[in-house]
Amino acid sequence: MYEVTPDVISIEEVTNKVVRPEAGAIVNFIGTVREFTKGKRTLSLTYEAYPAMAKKQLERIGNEIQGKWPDAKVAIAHRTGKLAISDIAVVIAVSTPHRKDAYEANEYAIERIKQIVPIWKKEKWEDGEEWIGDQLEKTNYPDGKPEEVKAP
Amino acid sequence: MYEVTPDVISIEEVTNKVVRPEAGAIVNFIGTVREFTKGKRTLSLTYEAYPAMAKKQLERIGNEIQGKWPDAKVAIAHRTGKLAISDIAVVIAVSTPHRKDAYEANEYAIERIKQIVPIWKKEKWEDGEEWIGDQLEKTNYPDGKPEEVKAP
Amino acid sequence: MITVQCFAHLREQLGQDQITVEKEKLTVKELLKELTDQYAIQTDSLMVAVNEEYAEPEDSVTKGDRVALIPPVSGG
Amino acid sequence: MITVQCFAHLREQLGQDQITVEKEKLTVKELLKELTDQYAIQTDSLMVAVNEEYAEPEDSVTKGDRVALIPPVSGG
Repeated sequence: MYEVTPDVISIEEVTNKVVRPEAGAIVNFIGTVREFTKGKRTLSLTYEAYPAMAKKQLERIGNEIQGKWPDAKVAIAHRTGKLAISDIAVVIAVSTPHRKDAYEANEYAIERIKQIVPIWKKEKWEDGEEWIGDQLEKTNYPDGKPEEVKAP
Repeated sequence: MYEVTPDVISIEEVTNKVVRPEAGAIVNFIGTVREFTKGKRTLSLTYEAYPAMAKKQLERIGNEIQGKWPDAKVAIAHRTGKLAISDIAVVIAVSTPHRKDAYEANEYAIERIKQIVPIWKKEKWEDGEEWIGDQLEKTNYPDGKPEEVKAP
Repeated sequence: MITVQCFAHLREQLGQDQITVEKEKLTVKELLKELTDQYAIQTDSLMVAVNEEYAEPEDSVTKGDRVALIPPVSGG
Repeated sequence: MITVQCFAHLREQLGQDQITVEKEKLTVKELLKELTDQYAIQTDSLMVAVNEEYAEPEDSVTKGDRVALIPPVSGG
């Protein structure tokens, strides 16, 4: 149900993992590579993962969701490697008997992915490239390390 | 972008209609036929539409979304005819630059579909069948007409 | 003559997918009254669509318009 | 010897995907201090994972554990 993969992600395939007779609603989140962020043009993204831990953390998110929405079933696939504009980086599928829960649990999953799953993205622009530094997508590491770091 | 069809709906196909470089987030809602509702087992559903008007009302929902979330792009497909358990009845895809809007606009779309789009479902159970009578899925028409109807 | 399309339980109840009223022009409200008298259907929870848009009771319906009775919807 | 995996900007900065500390057992906090001294990396915003779980400063790290430095993540 949880996958970190260098291969193209199929929305249908991830969705099919959560289809079941008890479910009447499935909500998917599909993260794609956006061309412009705050006016700056992205050429490509590269995702690097710590695969074994990333899979474990995705499972943890699934367990957290099970605790909060016991009727939900979750599947997540996150891609690694170099992605072009509009390529799919992540697919989250959540099925529930009733739709409200599916929206909520799905949004919870993407928030948590951005907090705890060891996957990093490097943005490539026309004038350079940088590792993106925090899960809120607000900080860049212009010289390859977090800005807020002080000498220990 | 808006379709009412007797054919099987492809999630990928509906999703692909909203993929674009400006979007970083796509949220899908996929309505599937649920087997049990309040303990009662459904064998199949039949959806009947007033196709020309249903398409027009789906377009209206798209326009409403454009007004509320100007950056959103929406595609909707609703199936008609006889559906088995877990078959897809409806797919809504919404793409936006940022994910919060995609969740909100998508949920708005399904709420509005249940209010204004002239499509009706007939549930078939082991002991009979009934047209489902209101958009909140709370009222059945046990004798083929709304319970609350009084003589005019 | 005005032709009125019917769907779902109404279609089944009437045994036909359209019914007619021998008028050239009338309001939505008058149309519903005619249908009630002629076909013994209960119209309290029905909406009327004229040319694929929901119509108000005082809107007028003219011969040639595409008219339909819309029971509470249950798609999605 | 404890082997520590590195990712993303850290991997590029160090020019290698793992670094080592000549210890048999120490705490996460001590490990970070060792790495700072030995490799001149800044560790304030780094988390440490031990056997694929996030570890606390007082947790212990033993030779044979799978250890990794986790910069702030940016997946999704």
